[in-house]
Formats: sequence, C-alpha cells, structure tokens
Amino acid sequence: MSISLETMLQLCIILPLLATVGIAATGRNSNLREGVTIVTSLVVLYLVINLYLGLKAGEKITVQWWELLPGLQISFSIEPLGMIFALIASFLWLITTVYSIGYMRAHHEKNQTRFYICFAIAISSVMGIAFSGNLFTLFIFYEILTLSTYPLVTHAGTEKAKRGGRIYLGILLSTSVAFFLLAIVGTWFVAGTLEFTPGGVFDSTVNTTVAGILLVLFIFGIGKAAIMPFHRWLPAAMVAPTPVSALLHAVAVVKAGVFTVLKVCVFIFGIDLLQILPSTQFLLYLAGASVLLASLVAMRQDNLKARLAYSTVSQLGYITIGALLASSVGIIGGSMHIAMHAFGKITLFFCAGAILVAAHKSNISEMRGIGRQMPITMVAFFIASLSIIGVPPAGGSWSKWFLLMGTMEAAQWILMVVLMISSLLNIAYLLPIPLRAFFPGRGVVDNGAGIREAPLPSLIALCVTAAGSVALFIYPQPLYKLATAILDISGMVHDK
Amino acid sequence: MKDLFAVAMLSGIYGLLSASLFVTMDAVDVAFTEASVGAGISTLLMLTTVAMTGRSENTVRHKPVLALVVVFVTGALLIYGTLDMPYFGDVQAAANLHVAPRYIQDSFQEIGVDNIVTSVLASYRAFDTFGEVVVIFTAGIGVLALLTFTRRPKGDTEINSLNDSMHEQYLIVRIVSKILIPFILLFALYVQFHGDFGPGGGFQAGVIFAAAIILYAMLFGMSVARRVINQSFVQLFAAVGVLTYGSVGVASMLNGGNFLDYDVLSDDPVAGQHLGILLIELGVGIAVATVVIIIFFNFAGRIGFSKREGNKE
Amino acid sequence: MMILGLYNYWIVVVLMMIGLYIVIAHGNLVKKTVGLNIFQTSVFIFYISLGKVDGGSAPILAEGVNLYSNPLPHVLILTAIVVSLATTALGLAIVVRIKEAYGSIEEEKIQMEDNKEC
Amino acid sequence: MLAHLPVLQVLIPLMAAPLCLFLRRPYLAWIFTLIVSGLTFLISIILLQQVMTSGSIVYAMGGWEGPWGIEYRIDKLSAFLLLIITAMSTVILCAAHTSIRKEIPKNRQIYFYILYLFSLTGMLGIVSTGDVFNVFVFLEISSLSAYALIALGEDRRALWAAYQYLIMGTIGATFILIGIGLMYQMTGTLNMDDLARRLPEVAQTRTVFVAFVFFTVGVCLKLALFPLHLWLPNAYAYAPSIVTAFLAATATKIAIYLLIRFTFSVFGLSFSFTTLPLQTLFVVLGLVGIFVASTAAIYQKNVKHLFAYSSVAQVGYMIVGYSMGTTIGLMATLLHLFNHALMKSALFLALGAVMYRIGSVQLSGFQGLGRQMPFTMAAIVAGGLSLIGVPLTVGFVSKWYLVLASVENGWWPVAVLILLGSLLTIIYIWRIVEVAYFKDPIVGSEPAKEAPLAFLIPIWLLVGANFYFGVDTRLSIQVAQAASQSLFGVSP
Repeated sequence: MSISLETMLQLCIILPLLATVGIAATGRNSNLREGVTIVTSLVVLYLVINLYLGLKAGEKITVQWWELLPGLQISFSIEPLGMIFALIASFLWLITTVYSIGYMRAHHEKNQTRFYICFAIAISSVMGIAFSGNLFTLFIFYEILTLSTYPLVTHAGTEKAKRGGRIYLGILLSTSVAFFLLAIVGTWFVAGTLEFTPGGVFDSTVNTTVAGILLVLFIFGIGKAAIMPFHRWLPAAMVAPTPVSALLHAVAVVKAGVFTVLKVCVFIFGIDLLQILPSTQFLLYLAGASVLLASLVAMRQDNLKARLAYSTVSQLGYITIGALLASSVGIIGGSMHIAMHAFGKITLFFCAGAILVAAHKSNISEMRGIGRQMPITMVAFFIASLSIIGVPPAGGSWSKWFLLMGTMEAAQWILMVVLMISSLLNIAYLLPIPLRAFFPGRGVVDNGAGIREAPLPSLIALCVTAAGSVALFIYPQPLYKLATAILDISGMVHDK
Repeated sequence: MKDLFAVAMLSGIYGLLSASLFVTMDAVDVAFTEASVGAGISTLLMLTTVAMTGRSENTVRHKPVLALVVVFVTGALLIYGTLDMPYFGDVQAAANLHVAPRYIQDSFQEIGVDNIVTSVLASYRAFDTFGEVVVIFTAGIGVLALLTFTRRPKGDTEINSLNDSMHEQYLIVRIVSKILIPFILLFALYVQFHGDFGPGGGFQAGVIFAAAIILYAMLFGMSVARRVINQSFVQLFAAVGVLTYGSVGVASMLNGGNFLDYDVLSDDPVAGQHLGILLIELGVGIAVATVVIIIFFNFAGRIGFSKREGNKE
Repeated sequence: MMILGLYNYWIVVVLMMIGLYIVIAHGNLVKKTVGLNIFQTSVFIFYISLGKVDGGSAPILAEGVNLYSNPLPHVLILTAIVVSLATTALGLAIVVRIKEAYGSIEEEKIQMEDNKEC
Repeated sequence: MLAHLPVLQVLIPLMAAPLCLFLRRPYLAWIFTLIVSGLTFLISIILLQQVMTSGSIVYAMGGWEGPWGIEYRIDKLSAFLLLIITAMSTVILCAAHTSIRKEIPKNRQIYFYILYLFSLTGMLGIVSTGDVFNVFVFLEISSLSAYALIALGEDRRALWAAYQYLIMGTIGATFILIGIGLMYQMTGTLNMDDLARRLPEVAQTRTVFVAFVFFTVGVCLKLALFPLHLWLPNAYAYAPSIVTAFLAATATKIAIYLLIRFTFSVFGLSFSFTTLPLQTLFVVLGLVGIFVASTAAIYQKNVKHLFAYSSVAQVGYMIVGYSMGTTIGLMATLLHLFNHALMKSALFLALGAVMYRIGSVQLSGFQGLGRQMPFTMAAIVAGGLSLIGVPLTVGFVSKWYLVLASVENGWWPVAVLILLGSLLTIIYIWRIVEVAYFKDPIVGSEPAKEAPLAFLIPIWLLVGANFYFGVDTRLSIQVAQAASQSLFGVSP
C-alpha cells in the first residue's frame, strides 16, 4: 500500500465531500449517481479497514491541520474507540446505500440527488468525529453533522416534515450551542487544553464542583445522546425517509452522541476523576430514568418507527450509563454496545422500511400475519430484536452482559435492576411484532393479498445486517479487543 | 405658541439676541456669523417651510411628563457639572492657559494676521474649517437630493404668478432694493477680503452675497431669478468652492509640506500663510454663497408644488 | 461668589433645557427643528462664555491691548454654527417632503398613518 | 507620498465627491465612486501594514503639531477600523449601480453617490483624527449625509425615519459637543493625547465626570444601544438597500470605535471603569438589549426590520464584550465589529437583491424563493448561520471569544445568557428559512428570477469572507489582539 496511513485518514474525511461533487454532477443519471456513492463508500470502508490494521499493528496515526483559533488546532488521531465507531459507520454506510437504492426508487422519492449529497456530507463529518484528535475538532464536525442532516430529516418537505425538522434542529443546535460549547470553553479555560488525553485533561487540583458542573453541561449539551429530557428530536426525526432513520438515527447521529459522551468521560475527565465528581451519581440516575421511561413510552407506540425510535433512546441510555459508571467493564460494555445496538437497530429500521415499501404499512397493529408474505424480513426482524433485548444468539447479549457486570462492579444495584427491567420491557415491545407476524392467531383476515418481499437490494441489506449481529455474537473477539484497548491506552486494569 | 410664523420669527430673534450676547463676550466673528445665520438664513428657511406646511400647529401635546423628566435630569446633571467649573471670565481658567496663549502671542509672527480668530480658523485649525465647508456642501447636496423634482412640475407657472402678483405691487420696495443689491454685493466682497484685519471672512461674506441674490429672487420672482442664475451652474460653482479649498491643501502637499501647510506656498512663510488664507477664504465664500442659494431656491421652488400636494390630502 | 461666578453657565443650562424640552415634547416638526436650533445655540453660548476673559477684548490684535479673550472657542463655534445651519436646512427639507408625503407635519398623524400601513 | 497616506485616506473621497457633480451620468459617477473607494481600501491596507510593523502614525495638519493644530493619529485600532469600513464600502458599491437604478429616480442618483462618498469620508475622518473637535465635525459630515441617504428611500416612511434619526443623531452630537466643551474647559486642550495627559489631574472634578456622562450618552445615541435604539429599525428598513447595507456594516461600528477610543485613550481605563458603574450598567444594558431586540426580531414581518433589530442585538454583544474590561473582552468586541460587518453586509445585500427582484422584503413575499433565487437565499442562510455562530463561520469566532472572556471574568451567567441569545437568533433565522424553502410560491405571482451577477458577485464575496475568516482567523485575531493589547498598554 503506497499511500501512508495519515493520508488515508484524511481521505476518509475528504473523499465523501469530493463524492458530493460527483453526485451533483451525475445527478441526472440515477444509476451513475448511486454508482458514485457506492464506489465512494467501498473505498472509504477499505481505507478504514486499512487504518484498523494499522492501529492493530500499533501504528500511531495522527494528523494536524491548521490552527483555527490560537492554540486550538483541527487535528485527528486514531484510538480504538474512534476505530469502532468508524468501522461501524463506514460499513453500514455501504449497506445503507445498497438498501436505499431499492427503497428510494420503489418509494419514488423526490430530490434524490440532494439526498445522496447530504448523506455523503453527513458521513464525512461522522468520520471527522470518529477520528478527531481534540474536543474542538469534534465539536465542529458535530455541528456540521447536525446541519447536514437537517435537509435529510425534512426531505419530504411537507408541513409534518417541517415541524419535525424544527424540533430536530431546535434541540440539537440549542443544546450544543447553549451547553456543549459552554462546557468546551469552560474546559479550555480550566484545563488549558482540549486534546483528548488518556486519563483526562484535568489535573488533580481541579475544583470538583466546577468539573461537576462541566460534566452536567457536557451530558446535557451532547443532545445527540438523547438523554431525557433532550430526546424529543429523535422521534421527531422519524419523518425522514427510512434509510435516513436507519443510518443516521440508529447509527451515525445517535452514536456520534454516545461516542462523544464516552470520549468526554474517558479522555477529558478520565475514569478516576469521574468517580469522585458529585454530579456523576445524579447523571447516572438520569440516564437510568431515561432508559426506563423510554422503554415504557415505546410500549405504547403503534407506529413502528416511533417505537423503534424510543427503543433507541432507551438503548442510548445504556451506553451513557456504561460511560458514567467509570468502571473498566462499564466502558467495555458501553463501547461494545455501540456496535451491537447499531447492527440490531439498523436491521429493525431496514425491516420497517421494507414493510413500508412492500406493504405500505407503518402501524404495528396492521402487521399481523405479514410474516407469511415477507418471511425473510420478519426473520431478520426477529434476530435483530433478540440482539436488542440481549439474548443469544445475537451480539447484544455480550454488551448487555458487560454493562450488567459494570453496574455490579460499581455496586449500582438500582441501575442493575433498571437495566434488567428495561430488558424485560424490550422483550415486551419488540418480540410480539415478529411473533404476531408469523402466528397472527385466530380470526385475523389474511390482509396480505399481493404483498411481496421488498426490492432485492433492500432485502440483501437487511439480511447482511441481521447476519452481522449474529456474527458479532459468535466472533466478538475483535470488537472486545478494541474495547479493551481503550482501557490499555488509558492505563486502566481490567480482568481478561 | 400655536402660530408657527411667530415661532419662526421668535427663533430668529433668539438668534439675534444670542449674537448680541456674543458681542458682549468679545466674540465678534461669532456674533457676525450667528446674526447672519441664526437671525438670517435659518429664519428665512423656517419661514419658507412654514409657508409650505401651514402656519398653525394642532394642539395635541404628548408625553410632556417624560420629556420633563429627561430635561430635568439632564439639566440637573449639567448644573452639578458646573459646580467645579472655573468661574465665568476667570483668567486663570485652564481653557485660557494651555493652548490659547500661543495663538494670542505667536500667531502674528507665524501668520501675520491681526484677527487671531481668522488665523486660528484658517491656519491652525484649517482642517476643521475644511470640514465645515464640506458639511455645508453636504447639506446643499442633501437638500438637492431631497427637493429636486423627479418630474418637471407644472408648478412653475403658479410660482411665477404668485411672485408676479407679489412684486407688481410694491414698486418702491423694488426700486430701493434694486439700488441696494449692488451695495450688498460690494459689502460682501469687503467682508470677504477684510477678514484678516477685522471680523468677517469667507463664511459671512458668502452668506451676505447669497442674501443679496435671495433678495433679488424674492423681488423679481423665482422664475426670473432662475433665468438669471443657472441652477446646475451654481451647483458646479459650489463644487469649485470646496475643490479650491482642497486643492490649496494639495498644493502645499506638492510643495513638500503637510496638507494645508501654507508656509511652503511661497518663499516667505508669512506671505505663504497670507496667500493660503486668502485662497481658502475665497473657497469658503464661494461654497457657502452657492450652497445657501441652492438651498433657498430649492425650498422656494417647492412652494407651489407642496401647496398642491397638501391640498390633495 | 459662587453664584456670581457661575450664574452665566446656569442661565445657559436653562436655555439648553428649554430647547431640549421643545424637541422632545412637541409633536410639530417645525417646532422640533426650532427647539433643536435653540438647544444648539445655547451650547454655543456656553462655549463662548468659557472663552471670555474679564477685561479682555475681542481677539483682534490691536495697539495697547494686552489682554484678549480666548479665540479658540470662537473658532470652534464658527464651525459649529455652520454645522447647525446645515442640520436645520436638511431637517427642514425633510419636513417639507414629509408634508408632501403625509399631508401633515404632526408626529401623531404621521405615526398613525404608518401604523395603518404596517 | 507615503507620508501623506493618513490624510489622503480621507482627502481622496472628500475631493472626489464634489467632482462627481462634473460627471453628469450616474453610470460614470458609479464607476468613479467605486474606484475612489477601492483606492481608500488599498491605502487602508498599506496603513495597517505600516502600523502593525512600526507603530502609530502621526500627521500634523497644516504643519501645526498638536495640541495647537489638528493632528491625525493612526494606531492599530483605527487602522483596523479603516480597513473594515473601506473594504465594506468597496464591496457594497459593486452592487450599487444595479440596485440604485431601480430604487432612486435618475436625476437624484448623482447626488446619491456624492452623499455616499461624504458619509464614507466622515467615517474615515472620525477614525483617523486625533482631535476631539475634529471628531465632532466629521461625525456631522457622516451623519448629515446618512440622514439624506436614508431619506432617499422609496417608501415615504423613509422620510419619517430619516427625520427621527436626524433629531436623535443631532441631540447625540450636541451631547458629544457639550462633553467636548466641558473637557476643554477643564484642560484647555482638544488633542486626544494631550487630554489623556491632562485629564488625570482634574479627574476628580464633577465637571469631568459630567463631561464623561454626556459624551457616553451621546455616543450611545449614535450607537443605538438599547434603550436608545428606537431610531434604528425604521431607518434601516426604509433606506435604499445599498444604504442599509453600508450603514449596517459601518455606522454602529464607528460609534463603538468612539466609545472605545474615548474610554481607553482619552479618559483612560482607570477613570472610565471606576468613576461610575459603567461596567455593570453596560453589561446589563447589553444583555437586555440582546434579548429584547432578538425577541422583537422574531416578530417582524419585514425582513429588513428583522435584521435591523438583530443589528441592535449584535450591538449588545459588542457592548458586553467591551464592558468586560479585559483584553480578551475588548478583543472579542473588535472581532465582532469585523465579523458582524461581514455578516450584515452580506445579508442586507442579499435583501437588496430580493428587493430588486420582487420589489419588497416582506417575509410573506419570500415564499418559494428558495427555489426561485437559490443563490441569493443560500447566501441569506449562510449569513444567518454565521449570525448564529456556527463553527467555521466568523460568527463562531467572536462568540468563542465573548464566552471565553466572560468565563475568564468568572461571569458564568453572562456566558450562558450570551449563548441563549444566539438561540433566539436561530429562531428568527429559521423563520426565514422555513418560509423560503417550505412554502410554495404564492399562486398567480410570476416566479422571480435569480438576482443579477452585479448582486451575486459581491454577495458571495462577502459570504466567502464569512467562511474564510471563520476558518483562517489569523489576520483578524492577530490585528484585534494587537489593537486591544496596545489599548490596554500591554506590550505584545
């Protein structure tokens, strides 16, 4: 491989941007346009994998861009956590592109060119977030991500889409400007640096109340992590076309949020400081509450996408808890759950989209017996549900296991109970859907006349992701290694 | 005081009074100017405006309380400020000790002009005066921009008729003032060039000159006056006035001095100063005279027009 | 002594305030302009009076005079007077146009018209 | 000739203005004005370089050095301001001819250019001079021409707005005049440096105190600092588009400059910030201004009004930064001067383009413009984002420093309020976006065409600048830092 890893890193961010030009240019011819997108995503995936190998080989990969403000550089560096995020995002981008080809065409969406362009920008900013070397860089890409996804959310251009977009942008921008930025400035002022440093940037002399306030600001400010009460944007964003909901609101955007939370906890505050902060406990309970409440709300949603959205909110709560537990196992669990949930949830969304396209159904109550017509979809749905719930043979079981371990290790019994209850709730609101689909029970008219499986590309996509979550159950090693590597570099002990 | 006509007149009288006040406080130049402006031009403009906008003010008076409060506070503040002031006429006041003495003692050697005010005005602080000329010119242009007709008004005829009817009657007045006008112009020239020795200078001269023209216009009607004095010509002249002033400064720059440094205009500094002052005073005179004429003509030109507009309402 | 020393300034202040009051309180634009004039003129008087020197004479060099009033304020005020003239002229020009456009020069009337429009 | 640059800077536009009368055709006048403004821009660049390398430049008018004569004194601060003003005027002028042809009757266009040059002259004069009375004179030049320019607006409300502005402005100027008089009375000098030297001796007198108060109030009138801002919205809303863009980009900046110049270089820091609770007062006024004005902006139907109110709010930000009384705070203010000029000129020019096409800037008229005038609307969105303070735009830079400064002072609540203020910005910007992009054009109205290049080029130049200086902040930050440090007497 001739080009250096550094170059690859930058290419990961720049290529999607360049792709937008190509997409815009080939906008007339849809095949060509989607060709460009797929090729780009392939290349990006390839690059990320190379980077991963480089990281495994122990390479130190950092890139410095220019100084935006004195002392505040745009810089990138790769560490395991970011690697996990990047791998998932780039891989699922590829899959989603395949999926959306089928979906968008079958659904006859308008302005598909704009759709693909914004998509590419979003991915580029996700890469930026994943690889950012300091909080400042991360913040910039974080905001770009928000803005570039706004047109995707309001894609339909209807009144409903407008309202959704308003909430989406309103909450995400407001939180990030009002709290996140303030927290960053505060950190910059207190610690004098924003570089992600293993073990945190604050020295031991830091005033814990100030740091505590900063932590609260961070957790609230990172609205993308959808901690209650700042979760409303996620259900609102469901007006977007399904591929958007799938990639962005199951993977890219929300994971960017929790990823940032993890980053901040591990590399800005550092586990040790986190444990002694007064506000940590409060935030833990907040996250727990949002886990529980979101699950409860999800139960009562009849619209499938809405239900999935709330389930996402609760699952994000898991990861936040994992981060705030400030225990090695918690970190491992959290970072693994990023991947597990990503695969599981994207599959679910794919299925929802497939049902919408093929059967024009979006309400759960109408989906009884649909398994007859769309067996593959519903099987995939079933597997994914298992993964979310966290029972074998799906990947989710691992991460949830570690998270539970974490709560025990930190002696957070209440949280442990919360997690268990919510897992039960997961069962309650997810499993019935596939079951009803296959065993509608008596007295249900067969409403599936003329419904066939979704278009092939979509079908392939959702099968791949479903298979993915199974695979992650069977071979969690690479993921686990990465997760533990996070602890290694931040110099923490953990039991193999 | 509901009658705006009276209001305007009174403000004129106020100007005149303050002028005399200035005289008592040794500010002869200022008095001269204030008399010609406060009592003269601005009153004239006010009257013209009143003629257009109607004499009577309607009686509604609003928010005097708020106004009173503001005024009271400001006034109180000022009074409070006066408490630490050096007493009126105090020789030892800082104002009279720091910068001013140099003007009084050295100005003659440096500039060779009896009238200290003129030397300060035209040389030490010539740049302010330049700014002053620009201000008045700006006002002229502003008035032009606001009051020139976008379309040729049919109003001219009315104006004529109005004027004719006016000046047919007062034959004596016409003749007398017809005799007066040349003298006024002469006096203007005298003031213009006498500024070095006594009170007076470009500005006052300009105003007087303009006054003569205005008088003429009043007597013989706008249209006639228009015929005698070409508008665009006047405008260009105003520009020339400003440019004269500026180019004196440029000349001194070209001669290796700073902007408006007259010393370099001639081999002997004092002579240079004389020359420079003469020229810039000329510039001031031209500019002021023309601008005042412009302003007045444009106001008067509107009379018939705005009357019609007003009646429409 | 203080009274004698400062009465002049106090009178000026009173004059200023009269002018200011007219500007703020009166609805008639011509009157406003007049008020503005009075306000400014009073400021001029203030300037001139702070340049006055007891027993001094007009700052025009002459034989046998050795005490002159301070010429600097005079110069400043010469400029200021011209400025105020310019302001008055422009203000009145606008007043004329307002009269033509609104058919009135009373603040309330104009405000009412505007509120109707937007 | 280099030695004369300080005066040439002012002299060139000043002399050019009367010359315009000699070229009869508006088109020629426009070209001429453009060239002149460009020249001043070049000069200001050279001046800035000189000042940055070799300290302040002093130029004695008529060879009479201060305090007897009037002297020009260009230091870092004034050079920075000169650069902003000339650059803005030059870029904005590019669009002038096209826009003016539509908005002002032909036989008045010449006068427009003359007045424009004069108001430019006035501003440059204010910034360059080192003599307080000279400040007053040039202040009047710029104000008078501004009144006339505003009164040139098509809508008759422009006249009323101009008159109100004239009254307010003149009162403000007269207050300043009183302040100057009192200062002179106590010190006997008009030269800024001299004043700075002689004021401390009499600093404790009530007279100087009153002088300071009057001066500040006068400037705040010009500055449209809440609650003295009432004249501004109408003046901006009904003036010709070009005038609005120009004034919005420069006028309030000049007032801020005066405030800074007098508090720092004339009265001196210790006096200004100790004798009266200026700091707290300004912080409160600034913050209240931010919120009241931004809230008012949200409810405007006329987009020019909307951005006018937002200007008032932005003044609030500058004042807050200024009243921090720290190097970083002042730096934030200076940066925001620069950045706000970039944003607002772009936005108002874009509105000018809309005016040019659909003849009104009522929000309701924006329906469907997102598709009909894509580039113009994109510019408005970009400017809006910059106003909100999104990263990679200039708005972000100034926000960053404002927050940093308030955190540095330990004023956390202020920092929070500043940021909350920008949330209001999001709201009023997004009202426009939603109307422009989500509402279909009114049925029956013929679709508007994209604005002509004469608009698009300057607009996108400015938008580009918004992003460029948001990404490469070296120039602006370096200059702002140097200026504020020199004002605080810190050796950089």
